[in-house]
Amino acid sequence: MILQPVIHHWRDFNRADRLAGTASVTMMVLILVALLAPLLPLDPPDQVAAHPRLSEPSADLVFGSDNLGRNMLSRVLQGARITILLSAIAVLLASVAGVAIGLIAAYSGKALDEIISRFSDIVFSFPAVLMGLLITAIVGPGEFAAICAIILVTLPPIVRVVRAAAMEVTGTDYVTIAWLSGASPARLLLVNVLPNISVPVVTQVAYSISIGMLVESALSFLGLGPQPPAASLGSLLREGSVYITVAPWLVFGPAIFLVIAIWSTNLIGEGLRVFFDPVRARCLEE
Amino acid sequence: MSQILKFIAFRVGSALLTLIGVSMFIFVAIHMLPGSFEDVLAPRGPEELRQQIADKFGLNQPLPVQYVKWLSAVATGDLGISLITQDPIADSFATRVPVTIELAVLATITSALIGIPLGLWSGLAHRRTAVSGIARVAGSFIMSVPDFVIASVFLYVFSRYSLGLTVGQWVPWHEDAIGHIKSVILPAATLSAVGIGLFITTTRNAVIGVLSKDYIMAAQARGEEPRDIVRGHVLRNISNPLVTTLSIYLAYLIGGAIIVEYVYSVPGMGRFLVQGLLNRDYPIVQATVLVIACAVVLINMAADVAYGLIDPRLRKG
Amino acid sequence: MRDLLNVESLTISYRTRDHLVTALLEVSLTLAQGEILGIIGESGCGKSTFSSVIGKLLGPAGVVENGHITFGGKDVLSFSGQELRSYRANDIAYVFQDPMNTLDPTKTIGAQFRRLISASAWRQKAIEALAHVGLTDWRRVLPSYPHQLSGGMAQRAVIAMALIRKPRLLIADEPTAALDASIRCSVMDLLTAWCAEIGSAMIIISHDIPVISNYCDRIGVMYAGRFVEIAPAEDFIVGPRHPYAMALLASEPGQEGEDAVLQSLEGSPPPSISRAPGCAFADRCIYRTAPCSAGFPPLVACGSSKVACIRLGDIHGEAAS
Amino acid sequence: MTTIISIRNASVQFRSGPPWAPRIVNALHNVSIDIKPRQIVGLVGESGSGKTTLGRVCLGLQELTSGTIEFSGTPIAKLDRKQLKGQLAAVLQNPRMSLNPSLRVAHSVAEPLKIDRHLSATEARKQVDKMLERVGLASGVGNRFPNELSGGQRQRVSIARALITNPKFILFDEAVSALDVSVQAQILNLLRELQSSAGFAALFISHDLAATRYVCDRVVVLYHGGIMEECGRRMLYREARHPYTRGLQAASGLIDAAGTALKLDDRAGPSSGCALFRRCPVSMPRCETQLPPTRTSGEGSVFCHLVSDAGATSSGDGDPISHDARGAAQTPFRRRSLHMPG
Repeated sequence: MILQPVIHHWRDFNRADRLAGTASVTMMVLILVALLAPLLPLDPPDQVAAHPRLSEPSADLVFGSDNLGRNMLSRVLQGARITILLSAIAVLLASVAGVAIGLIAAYSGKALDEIISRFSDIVFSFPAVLMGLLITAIVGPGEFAAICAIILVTLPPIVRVVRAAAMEVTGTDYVTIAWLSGASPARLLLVNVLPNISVPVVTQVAYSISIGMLVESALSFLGLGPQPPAASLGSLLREGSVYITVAPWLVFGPAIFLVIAIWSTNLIGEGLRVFFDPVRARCLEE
Repeated sequence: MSQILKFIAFRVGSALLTLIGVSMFIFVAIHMLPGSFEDVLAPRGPEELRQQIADKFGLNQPLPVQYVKWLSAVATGDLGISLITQDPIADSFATRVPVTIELAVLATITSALIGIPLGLWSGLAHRRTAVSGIARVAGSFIMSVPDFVIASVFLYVFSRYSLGLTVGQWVPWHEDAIGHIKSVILPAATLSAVGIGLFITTTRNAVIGVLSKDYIMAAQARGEEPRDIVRGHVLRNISNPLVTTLSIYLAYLIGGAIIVEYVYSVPGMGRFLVQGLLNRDYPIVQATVLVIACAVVLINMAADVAYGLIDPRLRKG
Repeated sequence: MRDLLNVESLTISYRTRDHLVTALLEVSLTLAQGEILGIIGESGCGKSTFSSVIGKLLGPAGVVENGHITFGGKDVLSFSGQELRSYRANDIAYVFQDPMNTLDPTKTIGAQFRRLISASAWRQKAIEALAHVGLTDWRRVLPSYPHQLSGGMAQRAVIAMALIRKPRLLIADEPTAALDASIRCSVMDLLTAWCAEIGSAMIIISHDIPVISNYCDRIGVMYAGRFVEIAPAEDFIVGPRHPYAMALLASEPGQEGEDAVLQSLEGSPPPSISRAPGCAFADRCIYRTAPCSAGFPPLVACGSSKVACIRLGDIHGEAAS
Repeated sequence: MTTIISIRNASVQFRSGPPWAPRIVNALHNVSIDIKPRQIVGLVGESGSGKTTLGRVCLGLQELTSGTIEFSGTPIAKLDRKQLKGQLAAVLQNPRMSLNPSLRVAHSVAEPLKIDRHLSATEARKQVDKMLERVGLASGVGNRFPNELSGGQRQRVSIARALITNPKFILFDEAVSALDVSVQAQILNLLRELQSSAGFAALFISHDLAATRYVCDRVVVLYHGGIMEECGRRMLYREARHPYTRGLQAASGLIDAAGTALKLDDRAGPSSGCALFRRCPVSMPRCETQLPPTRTSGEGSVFCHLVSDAGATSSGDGDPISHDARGAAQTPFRRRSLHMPG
């Protein structure tokens, strides 16, 4: 019953862009499977010698087994859980911070706005992986470094989007009128501005999650993400690449999962953008 | 004319300000790194030795003084010396920067030449759902595959079935020209793949955006040929989003090609940085990050200037 | 006079995500050579759809469900490719509402003129055309980008571009809406004078009743996708016949006396056009009777006008006969 | 009688352009206006005339470069916004952007009430419902979102929100221009009706002279930041005295355009002298160099050399230029000759 409106909105969304609709369902399934993996009838991801070493994929062993005979499917699901959770937590933190900073930049006077914009320009000047490397160098490899890196990489674009959208909304008549009737800054921002910038923010957050997964897996691939025995999708790819010529499934299993997750998130982001802001383009050939 | 010059001067000044901020950011970050220079060079050395090292690198001076000294040294081209090898870092850059630039240029040309026409074609044919849909799916798919996954696939395919390309080894140009080409193709192709996805998607979206504008309808209403409309109105007006994409992609290539250089053992800037980090060779990290970040700031500045040249409405401060 | 344009029972809809939205319903109209037709109506009544279908410019979502358009004896809706382009280039021309959006922002006015005239003498011709619309300062206008001109100057440049190829029909969709009131008349004067000089017919679409009534030979009133009245301008401004046209004129401020109250028309125009039988205006009409909702009222001749109202005789008494 | 809003010699300058070449634009130049209780003053001008700036000045949204503005006898600059709340309200141009799209209508209307007086939810809702009914909206409208309403309904909601705290002064900035003609008349009539019952003072800004004269007691005509003419509404039902006002009257079809239409000239006005000089159909050489003096009579003030000259010789009823044109019959939307000479 609670799902009724959700399904209703999803139908509209799916009708507008079937690809994005499918992607959202796929992503839902991936998240559920990854989160519920411990409840599924699978070998534990850390059970060594559960199967012969480096077995090829088969009907029982969909992604094969690794060099220690662990079930790759269990490991991929565990890795996916880490990757998805880490980027979700980081992007959540980045969104909260980004919305707050962006709103302050848009609402405050010129000086503070200039400082915030300049600062996000500076942070934005560091390519994502480079920023990740710097962070891991400072705080040491691990989950915390991955989260910090994702936050620093995704924060500047969120701040920019929030600032631009909030500037536009603060210029509207209803904000002027609310100001005129004596509303406090908090009331102005929370009641009149925030609800009306949600569309660009949600779209940007969707993209940020895909960037987050990308950054996390890249760091793990370099061995700077979560440390063994924990293994995210990137770490699995790193381990697998050693055996790439003899057991390519060690790479392909996590790679397929990772690519589908990132792709779905990107499609959802694009779908949201087009859904809320459809353009009617003309056709040149008639 | 003078308006354009002033606009460019304004952009350059603004970039310089950002550069100063970037250098401070790096300086502070490096000083936050765990383990001091003394710990790296003489972990259990006697106190005098540690003192000597501190004096040599000026570590006893207040931070602002150190910062100014570092910056003025950088300004004269002195990037410091490696802690481990004691070689001037500038000398290592002389061999490594050209490698990264070569890859960046190759990848940019390939991906732009493939991605932009495909995106243009798919955007213009947006009503023919099959063509357009395939291009859209392909673009977003390629864009979503991380570079190290592409690299792994290439590694697997090209080492398993020896297809004549060198895998995981870099052959410098002056040693063996043909061998160089063979070793350059895979890293360049990996980097291009990312760019192709990016260019297809942004070009397609930009074209669809421009086609919804009234001036396109006005051009149609004047009976202009579709070819002329594309050449005269569409290309110019999609240039700005393309410049944005190009600048993001170049920034990725200059600084973010780290993983591709790592996977294919390419002796470029990215690998240099990773090695420096693993060895805790902080002067190398500091210099590499500075050079990369400066390059990115300059790329963004060039993009800002290009926006103004393309769209006269943006020629303001 | 020979007919230039002939529109016959035209029905047009737009495709949306899940259904068709009607924009024009069984619209018929003829336009003589050199005639100036004004079309008034409120937003959503279909007047912009009507203007764009004449150039076959409906866009990908537009669907012609029924009807014909003939221009100079040729079937416009069957045009395609080169034939369509040469019709648009040589026979008709458009002036749209907002000059800033219809000019390419990245090209100077001179460059945009140059795309229209291939001849080497383009500059001379452009200067002449600009002079025609009162833009004598071509040294400033030609090298300017659209955003460097005022709205009035940009719209006059657009008019010059539209008329430079001497079209046989000019379609002006809200040509004065983006202009200041004090230059509206001057711009319309220039536009109509130039059209008269080259013998071009004109369709002016506007919600600005003073503009329409000043410059048109004939006036068509649209409501909910149809013409409800088409009348010679002289007759129309003195006494419109259709209840909607009467109410529209009465609610326009400007003609009321010093202490009079404006006759306001209750309700608002229908948000979407319904194909249900009956007069679309019936629910706002003070003359409504039961038969009004029975069938579509056809456009019938009433003096020199054509009016779509079954109660015409009762409303205007013997004047209708 | 005290004035609600009194503006004296107000000037506003804007700096624009890039930082290396600032351009100074005079948005308002030496403007004085009084708005008395229960009076609606119209402000007519075209884009760039400074009318929106003047509106923002009245609401305290724009600071003056020089001059003073007083609200009920106190300079606005010295008033705390907290003290003013509930006394000032505004109905602004675009009905689409004047209501918060994420709030239900009743919520939007109640917002000033909640801030101003701390009423209970039910009490506030009761007042809101009463007010919505008063502006002619059905009771169910309060529970809807703005995007479910038509343009006219949205503007009624805006008016309800402005009236809910029973303010002394309301600004209407192009409040009817985005509406369809038939709906515009409804809103204009509603405005007149509400004004006579609620008794607020108002500034009605519009580019449409015909609509303005219909609802206003007095009308101020602005051109390029300066006042051209200020007169009672009666004057606008005849031929006004200032050439610019008459040009606007002609453009709205209120009077015959022959000899009154403004000229088309894209050059800027002279640096000293009358801003209208290049566009004025009756300009004299003197207009280029000398600022016209103020000529005030019972009918209001006019800033024009011609009127002031005529007034000096025959200080009669002060309508010296158009005496021959005034006799013409008032036919609605008179037609003019289609083709220009030459």
